Amino acid sequence: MSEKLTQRTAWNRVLDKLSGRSLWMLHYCTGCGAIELPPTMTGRFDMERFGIHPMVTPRQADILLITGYLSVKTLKRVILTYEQMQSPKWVVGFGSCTINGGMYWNSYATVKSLDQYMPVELYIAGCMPRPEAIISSFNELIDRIGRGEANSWKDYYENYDFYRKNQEHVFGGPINTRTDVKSDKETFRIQSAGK
Amino acid sequence: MSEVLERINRSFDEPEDEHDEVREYTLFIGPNHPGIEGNFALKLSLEGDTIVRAKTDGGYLHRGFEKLMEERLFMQNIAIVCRICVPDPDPNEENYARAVEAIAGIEVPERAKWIRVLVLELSRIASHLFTFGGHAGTIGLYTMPNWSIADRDRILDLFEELTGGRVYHIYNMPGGVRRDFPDGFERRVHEVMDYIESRLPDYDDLFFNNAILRKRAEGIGVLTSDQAIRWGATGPNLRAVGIPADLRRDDTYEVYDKLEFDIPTLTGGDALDRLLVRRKEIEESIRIVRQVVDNIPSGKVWNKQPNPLKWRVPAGDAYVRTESSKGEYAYYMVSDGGQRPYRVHVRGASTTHGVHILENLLVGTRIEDASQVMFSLDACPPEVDR
Amino acid sequence: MKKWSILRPFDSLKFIGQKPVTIRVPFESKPTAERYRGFHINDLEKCIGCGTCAEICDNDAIRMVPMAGVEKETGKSDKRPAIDYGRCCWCGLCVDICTTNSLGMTQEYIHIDPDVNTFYILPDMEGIHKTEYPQGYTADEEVNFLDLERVPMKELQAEERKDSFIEIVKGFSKEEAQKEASRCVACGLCTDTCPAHMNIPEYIDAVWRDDIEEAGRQIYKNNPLPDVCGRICTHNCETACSIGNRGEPISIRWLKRYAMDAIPVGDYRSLVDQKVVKPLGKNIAVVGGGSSGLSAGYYLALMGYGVTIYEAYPEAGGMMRYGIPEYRLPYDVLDKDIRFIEELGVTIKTGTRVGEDVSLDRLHEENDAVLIATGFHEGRSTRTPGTDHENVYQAVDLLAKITMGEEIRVDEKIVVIGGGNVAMDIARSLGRKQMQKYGKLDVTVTSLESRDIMPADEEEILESQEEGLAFYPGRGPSEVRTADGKVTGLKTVKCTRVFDENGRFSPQFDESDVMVLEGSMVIEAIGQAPDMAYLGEFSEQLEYDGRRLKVDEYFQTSLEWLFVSGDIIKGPDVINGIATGHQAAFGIDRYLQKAAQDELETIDQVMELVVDFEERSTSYVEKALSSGSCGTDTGCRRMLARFLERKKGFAGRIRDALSERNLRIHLRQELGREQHRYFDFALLDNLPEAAELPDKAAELPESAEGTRQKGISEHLSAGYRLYNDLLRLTANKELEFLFESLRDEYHEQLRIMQDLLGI
Amino acid sequence: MSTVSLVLWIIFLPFIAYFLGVLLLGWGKKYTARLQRRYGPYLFQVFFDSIKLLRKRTNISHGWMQDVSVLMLLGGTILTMYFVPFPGFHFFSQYGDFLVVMYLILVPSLGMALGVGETANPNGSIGISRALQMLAGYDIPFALAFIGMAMIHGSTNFYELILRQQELGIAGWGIVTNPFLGIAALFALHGMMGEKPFEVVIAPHEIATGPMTEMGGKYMGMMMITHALQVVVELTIFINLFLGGAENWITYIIKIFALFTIILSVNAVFGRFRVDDAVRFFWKIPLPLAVIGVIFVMI
Amino acid sequence: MTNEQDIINRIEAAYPDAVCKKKQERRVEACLPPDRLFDFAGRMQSHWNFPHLSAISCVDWINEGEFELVYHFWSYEEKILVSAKIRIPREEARFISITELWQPAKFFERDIHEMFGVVFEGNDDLEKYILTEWEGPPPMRKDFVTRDFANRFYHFKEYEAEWMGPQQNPQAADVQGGSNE
Repeated sequence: MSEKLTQRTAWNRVLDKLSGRSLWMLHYCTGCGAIELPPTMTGRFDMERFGIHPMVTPRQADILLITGYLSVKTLKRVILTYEQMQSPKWVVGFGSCTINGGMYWNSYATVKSLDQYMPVELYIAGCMPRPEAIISSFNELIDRIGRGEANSWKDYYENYDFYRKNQEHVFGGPINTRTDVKSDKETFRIQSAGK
Repeated sequence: MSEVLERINRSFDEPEDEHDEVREYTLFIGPNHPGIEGNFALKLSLEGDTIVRAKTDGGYLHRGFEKLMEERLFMQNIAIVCRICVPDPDPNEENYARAVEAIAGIEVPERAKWIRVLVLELSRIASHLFTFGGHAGTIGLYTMPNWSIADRDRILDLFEELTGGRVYHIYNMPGGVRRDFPDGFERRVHEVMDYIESRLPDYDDLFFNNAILRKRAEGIGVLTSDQAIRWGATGPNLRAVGIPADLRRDDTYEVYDKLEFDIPTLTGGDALDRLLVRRKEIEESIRIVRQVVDNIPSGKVWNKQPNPLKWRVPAGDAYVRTESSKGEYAYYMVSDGGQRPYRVHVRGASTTHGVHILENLLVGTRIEDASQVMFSLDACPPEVDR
Repeated sequence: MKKWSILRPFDSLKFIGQKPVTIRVPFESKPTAERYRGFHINDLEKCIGCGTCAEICDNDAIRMVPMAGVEKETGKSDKRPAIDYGRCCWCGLCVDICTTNSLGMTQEYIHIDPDVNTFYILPDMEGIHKTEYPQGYTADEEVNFLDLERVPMKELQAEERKDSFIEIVKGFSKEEAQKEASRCVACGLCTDTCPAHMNIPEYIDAVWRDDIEEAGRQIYKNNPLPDVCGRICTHNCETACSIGNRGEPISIRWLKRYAMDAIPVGDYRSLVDQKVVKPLGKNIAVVGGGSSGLSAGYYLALMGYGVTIYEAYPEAGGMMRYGIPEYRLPYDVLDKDIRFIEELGVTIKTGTRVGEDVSLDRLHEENDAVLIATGFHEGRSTRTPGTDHENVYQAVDLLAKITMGEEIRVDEKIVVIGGGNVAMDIARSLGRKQMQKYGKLDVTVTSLESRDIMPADEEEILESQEEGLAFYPGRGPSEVRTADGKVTGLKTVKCTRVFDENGRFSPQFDESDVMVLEGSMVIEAIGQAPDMAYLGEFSEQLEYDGRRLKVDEYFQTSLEWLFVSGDIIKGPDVINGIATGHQAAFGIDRYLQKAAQDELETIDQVMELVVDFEERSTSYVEKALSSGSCGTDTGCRRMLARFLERKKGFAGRIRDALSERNLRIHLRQELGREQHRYFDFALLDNLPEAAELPDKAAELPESAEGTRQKGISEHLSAGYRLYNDLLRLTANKELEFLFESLRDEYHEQLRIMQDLLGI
Repeated sequence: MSTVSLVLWIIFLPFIAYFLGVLLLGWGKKYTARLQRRYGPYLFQVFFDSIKLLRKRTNISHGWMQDVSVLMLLGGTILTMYFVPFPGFHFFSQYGDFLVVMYLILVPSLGMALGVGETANPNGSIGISRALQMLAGYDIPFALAFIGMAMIHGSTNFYELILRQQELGIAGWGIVTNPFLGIAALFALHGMMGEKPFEVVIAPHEIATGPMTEMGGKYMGMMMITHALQVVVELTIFINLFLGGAENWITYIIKIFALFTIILSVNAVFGRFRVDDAVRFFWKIPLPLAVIGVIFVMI
Repeated sequence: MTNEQDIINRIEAAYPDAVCKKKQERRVEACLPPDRLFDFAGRMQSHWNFPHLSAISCVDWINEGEFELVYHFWSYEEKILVSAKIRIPREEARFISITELWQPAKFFERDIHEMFGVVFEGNDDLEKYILTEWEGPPPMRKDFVTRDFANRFYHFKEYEAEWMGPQQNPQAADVQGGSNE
């Protein structure tokens, strides 16, 4: 990991910094944490100050916010959406529910650990996290991108079988997402994050 | 994001649409779509730009609350009920607390009742401001959400101060409320109310009197008074067709019978009138909040209840209803005399608005107004999904 | 509202020049509310690890974890709450219910990390990031989830009671008991503190549920003298009670008393689930019929040994009968307990003094093991000049005589030396005698210890004062004054200290401060000593540890057939007697059976046993159904059919649950807990037998229909007990839930069965 | 104009225009944010966005047509730009009149339509059909404004138009000499730029950004660049026609920012029309205005 | 305005087999035999001026082997809520739909069908709505234990926090991979 860091050229470093200044988040309210997104986006906290802007289609988005619990039904849509996003892409888990099930730990309808289904870049503590915490998490993400450390997305290409197995376990059968992750890995020559 | 959904639905849900040969085509709106309130989806059959059939698709936010509540102690449930409706959580807490009180015959201190009214009304204002933002967003007026949601935050600040939580207050509980006012809280409530009131003319200028809104919202999603009753509309949606029904009056609870307020009605029944009814309700809520803060009696805020770990509620059942910002919010609770509720049925205000009424109103409207209709009904998916 | 217009929206342009409302996080911030519910902090010093927070947590976010550097002590466990921020919902219920107010919340709320492990924390006062944040949500006095006030106990007033030996405490009514029981948070700290490790939370819970039978069952698990303990136990548990940190502790003793009083004597047998299962043909002699001897006898009898208790006094009960006055412990209550023990097959030979009537040597020869459980019956003398006078008495002697109904001398003025419970007992007893004889009361109590360190129970002292006894604490006796051969009083001097710096007994007196307490009778009640003359020649073969006999953890002496328990080992009090008796019984069994009672250490064993039981049970029920065990009873058959349907998944559920890693870890930790040394694993051992019992019954002829149905009900009750025990064993919510549901299933069928049988 | 400077202009004009476009859009975001009582993003936000989009590692393509369409977008816009006079650069505009511009300006839209057609997303298709409807709305008033201006000055050549206007100072500006045409064209410009209330093509709440729905990564990056250029081109055309062109870069920048701010102000306080309302609006107000303007000229 | 007792009298007069009582202010409960419900509902709507169907609740009384359906009717004028309760057997539960009378009942019945498995005859839309990805039993039935299901089906975190040290995480080798499946 650290070797890879040192391999970044100065040019790449600059570009990484610049890229970090523009993050588009997918405007997908997967759970109740989404209620704190409007205040974060709008006048009171104004996350656009950091170049973060909601985007409506996954093709254009860089960040996928999992705003809390994920019901199985939503998870299916989230996976499709995630696979449609263009790499590099980052998943931010909001609050307790994404970590260990949160208050829905005994619910039959929600999945408990987000990182079983897709690589997560950051988690934010809270139920739900306040706008201040959300903005801090974005700043943290921007820093990590600037430092070239935000590479969790590569994990999806690398350990695709693991994620797919867990996904299929939850759905009770194979799913067809129409995104060929494995060939994408070849086509775009995505190397492992070194994990 | 329609393509996503299209794929999903092709691959999982149903075979190809059988109406291909006619001039209809299907468009999926949501669940990932800014024009949808929350995580919810619409399957629309379109002819040109006009919707000929609409199906809602919910369940994305299903957590099985009713089941979870059956497995938790009576007191533990106060922490989870508020999650059922995210923008307007307090009616849930109110309903839950009142249902337990009704079954167990618990008395609530007078002061707590007043505080509950305060919380409910503040929550109503916050929720309406949120809806204004959403509605303005659907017609592309992004300045309005920036204003109204930032102003809503002032109310959340009040909540934070009173309850310790911004969005989820976990404040109402059987027997009263959890904490008394902090010092100087009354003054700050007045300040915030003054502020919100001073902002209303600005909203009028920008939004409610905006020519584009009038142009777009008038005549959209018209609900006649007959339909409204037949389809089970409640709350502001019912008042927008001219029926002055309000549970705060009709099925009065807490201390609403001691407060002065009007029930604003309009007669158009279209998206605009639904919006304007909410706009007027804010004024009434501000009036109520001021009365509460000025007249609140002193005293304790919670009547002691047994140790929550060893608390049985006698067998019985109760149907309690609260006028939430979205309409009639009801809980049907059954206790079998155990430590946990035997059954809680949550009747969210949006179960009628968000499914049946929405499906019917969408027919005949055009694709660009679909999300406006949804926002004007203020349908809140988590209430439907639970 | 104004009319709409095209131009109106342009009014909004005025905001361009205004300062935005944005709070520029992270460059500026809005102060958080004072009662904001942020991350938890926990004062680890104040925290007692009661686990109430984990109980109330609706998300299972709080787990009690053993913490390095924290030792178990009275009223404190070695565990502290760890919080999983992958579960927590920041509701603050844990703060509101905290029994010590140690748990709080700060105003800190930002924690962002890619590593999930940082979301599992053990909160301390420094906060999650070791940075200073103001305190947020804290417990509130007004809104307090805990019930801090006791339900008052009804007692006889001083005037009514001081002339009679009628029991003072009246006991709880059902409503009172349930209300008192509902205060309990089931933390289990009391169990750890109780010498007998009684299942206190369990029986309190049963009292609260109004399931008196279950309460009795739980109580009898670790205490064969519950009626006695319900009255005169020293209740260490109440000292440890976590509610006591902020309010008054639960009246555990009175609740026990309530539960036992509510059960009719005849029902004891049906309550106690530990039945005599395997007569072993081995005999054990117990010397001494006090609490310890009876306790040991009880457990040994349950294990299938023949037990004979040798009691020197005319009736069994030891100090409980001959030391404690009737107004505290009525004799019929004691008899109730003893009779039940006798019912179980324990022989009590009263009036047989070992060493005189029968020698220890002979006991050794006739029995496989001998337990000596003699108590402290010799009163100690103060050795003050004049104590050899005939009107100077030993308290224990007088108390015994009162019990035996012998006539004793009662003077008009009496002085009692001593500040312990025995002194109170004799003083109050004599006071009552005086009232009966003279109609007035004049007893003076003097003790070396000053009022604040008097060893007697606080309530005893208060009650004595109410009854009109005069107290002169902090004085040492220096001479018994006599005139004309009659005692006239006791000369006392002021005692300046009782213990030295090391806590050793070393009184010092101020000889100048003299006071003569008048009285024609002086009672010494400063302590008792054992009389172990019966040891005879064995006393030389035994090894000693100071004054006491040297024993191992099972109370085995250096003579391997000889065990010791009771006051002479630990105490002296009743509950220690019971506990040591139980433990000694355990030791005797171990000695005689060697590895028979091996502790089940691994979870797999438990799992195997349970699953095995389930499988046998299922096949049994199937068989019972097909072989017509129910005979012509359709109700029975329907019950069995339904039960069979329901229990199909049981084995699988158990297996699934126990293959969950989390749950395994939980159960493993629970099994390792010390108190489970007392857990009766014999039950698990006997499960297979229990499963077969009804089989045997099914072979009985057609006419014995009732018997065969009894077999089924026996089987069901075995299942019920199994899960009940497992339920008790675990402190994990999920497992509890599982075991509880299975237990309830058996219980319900059992009820139906019993209804059918008309039990 | 020397060959060297011509080559330099040709090379650097797109960069200059891009820089200007980024600034304009950044200013737009800041300005709107202020109105919304917040601070808004970095001034160079659009630049960062482009960088990020172009650095995307994966790129989902729906076929070669999508690639071509993006090139058509960018190429068409740059080509249009060469035919629009900028201060100090009017080489091509001396030869090609604004009929060429009118033609070229359709190329990007066409490219867009082709590319979106390839992605087969219904939202995209709806967006494109809306774009074409909008075209029918604003193009006629705009063309009429063109024609009217040409009639006034007797030339269809941009450069000459500018020179004519500049001769008379402010009094010679198209918007002063023929306010009907000027206002009609301003509306048309508003529609052309797709700002609210004429935002129907993108309309995130209705059709999820329409044509851009399936455009991600590098495609989106190219579109961002194109958008920045288009803003400059469209505003410059209007300045040239009605605001006396640009004498030098200073007045040009003042004019372009002022013009853009007017458009932004409207954008910020209005929602969007429905597509039919928008077209109807164009036919109700700008079109009659333009016709009156032309008639006025003819008289 | 009528009071609760009037309503009760009215119901009891029309339905002698109904058991009515006033629960609290503005709440009346009427226990009916199942076959009278449709008739009752119709009368509530058309004759007695109860135009609003507030909700239909279902309660699973597993020990009695019955489902209880509770229909809540509200009158805007009387300002009284009548809860009509009927019980149907739990096995293969079927009941008649009231969608003919009340359109909002469509969703309530659909929901009950989904959550409890009660079939409503006459409701043409009993498709799954919420639980489209769910294949298990109707989850609101009492014999479905969500905690057990979640424990078995989903993956939970096993933390290895720094402060835990080795002793609190002892069984790493013991039960490897036990919970992943």
